[in-house]
Amino acid sequence: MIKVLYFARLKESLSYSTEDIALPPGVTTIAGLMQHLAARGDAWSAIFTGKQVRAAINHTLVKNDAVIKDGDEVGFFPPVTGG
Amino acid sequence: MIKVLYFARLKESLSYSTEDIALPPGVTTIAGLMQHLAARGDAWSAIFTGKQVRAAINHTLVKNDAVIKDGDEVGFFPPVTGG
Amino acid sequence: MTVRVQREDFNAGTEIESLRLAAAGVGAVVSFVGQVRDVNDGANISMLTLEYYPGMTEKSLESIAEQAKRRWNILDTVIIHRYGELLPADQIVLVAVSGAHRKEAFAACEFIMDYLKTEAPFWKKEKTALGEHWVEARDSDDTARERWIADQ
Amino acid sequence: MTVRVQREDFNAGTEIESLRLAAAGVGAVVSFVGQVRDVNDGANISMLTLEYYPGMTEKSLESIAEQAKRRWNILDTVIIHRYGELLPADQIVLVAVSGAHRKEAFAACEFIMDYLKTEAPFWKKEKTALGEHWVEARDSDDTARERWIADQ
Repeated sequence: MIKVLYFARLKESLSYSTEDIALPPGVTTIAGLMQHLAARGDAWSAIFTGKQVRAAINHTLVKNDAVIKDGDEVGFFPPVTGG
Repeated sequence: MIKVLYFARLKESLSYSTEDIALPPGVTTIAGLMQHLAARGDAWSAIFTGKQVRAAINHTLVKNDAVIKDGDEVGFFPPVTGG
Repeated sequence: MTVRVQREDFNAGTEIESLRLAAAGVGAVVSFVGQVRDVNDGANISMLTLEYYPGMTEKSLESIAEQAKRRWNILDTVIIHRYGELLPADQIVLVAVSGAHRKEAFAACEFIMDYLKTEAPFWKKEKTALGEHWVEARDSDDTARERWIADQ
Repeated sequence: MTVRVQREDFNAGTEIESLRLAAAGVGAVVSFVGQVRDVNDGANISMLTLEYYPGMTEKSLESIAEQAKRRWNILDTVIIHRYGELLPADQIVLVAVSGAHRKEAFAACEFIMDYLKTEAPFWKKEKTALGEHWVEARDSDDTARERWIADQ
């Protein structure tokens, strides 16, 4: 299982912020997970094919080729706008 | 008459901070005034021939070729060290 | 090194004073306070909502402060960032840096702000007369950060 | 634009707060606080005496603030500098700058400090175990100021 968290615009589009899913067969990277989630259609498709989405694994910002392991916490969010 | 003010190290060397003097004949610039004052010998000589001295006319920092007029306030002091 | 992500307001003066007096040899404290502007990109702002990623945000701010500490000869840093609903003129963020000398404290404080703006997971939603919208990231913030990479 | 040369201490937090709330559109306040260090060039400092040139010093600080205002898009500035006898950890100087955006407020605040250090008529006398001596001007301060000329 992995935990997936959504923030800001993404959270609002989905109307929820977190889900626990089994790492789907063949999915090993952030790019793979994004493709898998986008295939759900509707809001998911819009999130992962539209504006830029950033990803973190276990609280560290990563690129899309970063490898996901079972037990990881994955966060998806838009470019940051704090400060 | 001009007013001459001394600050910091200069004031301490002379043991006074201000004097009113008639602009001496032939003295038209800061450099001229410095030469005139240095000719008094002792502490004056030490002040104007030793370490760097800065000058202001009427509260504006000037170079040594700046022209002095009757009624001016001239300040002499070391390089500044505030902040 | 202090990092706080909190809903409550903060007192910049208190934080500056504690940095000033905390370490022997402090000669300078440089600080930055960011607040909610009443106007952004031409629209009047009535409210700003700040969201963050608990756990990751604190870790990100700590990492930025550590990078600053490694890069410059500074003594200590304080970073406080608020979340939740804020009104115009409410404080958003404080970054304060103490050091023996001013030049390094200035550089470190600006570095922390530039990295915070582009790396720390915070997201702003603005409320205007037209409704609410998520603030878009600015290219100028990326440019500000890239300067430090070229500088190194 | 505020310039004060005073014997009394100041409260950095109060000054930052009043800059923050004074003008519509303030998004950032950058500030610098300088204090008496307990050690300078290897010697323990027991007291610092600051002398200034009444009239000229205020005029010089106002001119520096005006140059900053012409050069950057900032909203307001506060400069407070103390004189008289100060002890280690006593505050010496505050420079605070408000603006819509951080980059210009940072630059203006650092510019003001660099010019203050090299142009404003203040002189420091340090007291150590060996007695009192006038502090010598530093080449690094001239270098810091010259950077702004090359930058223009």
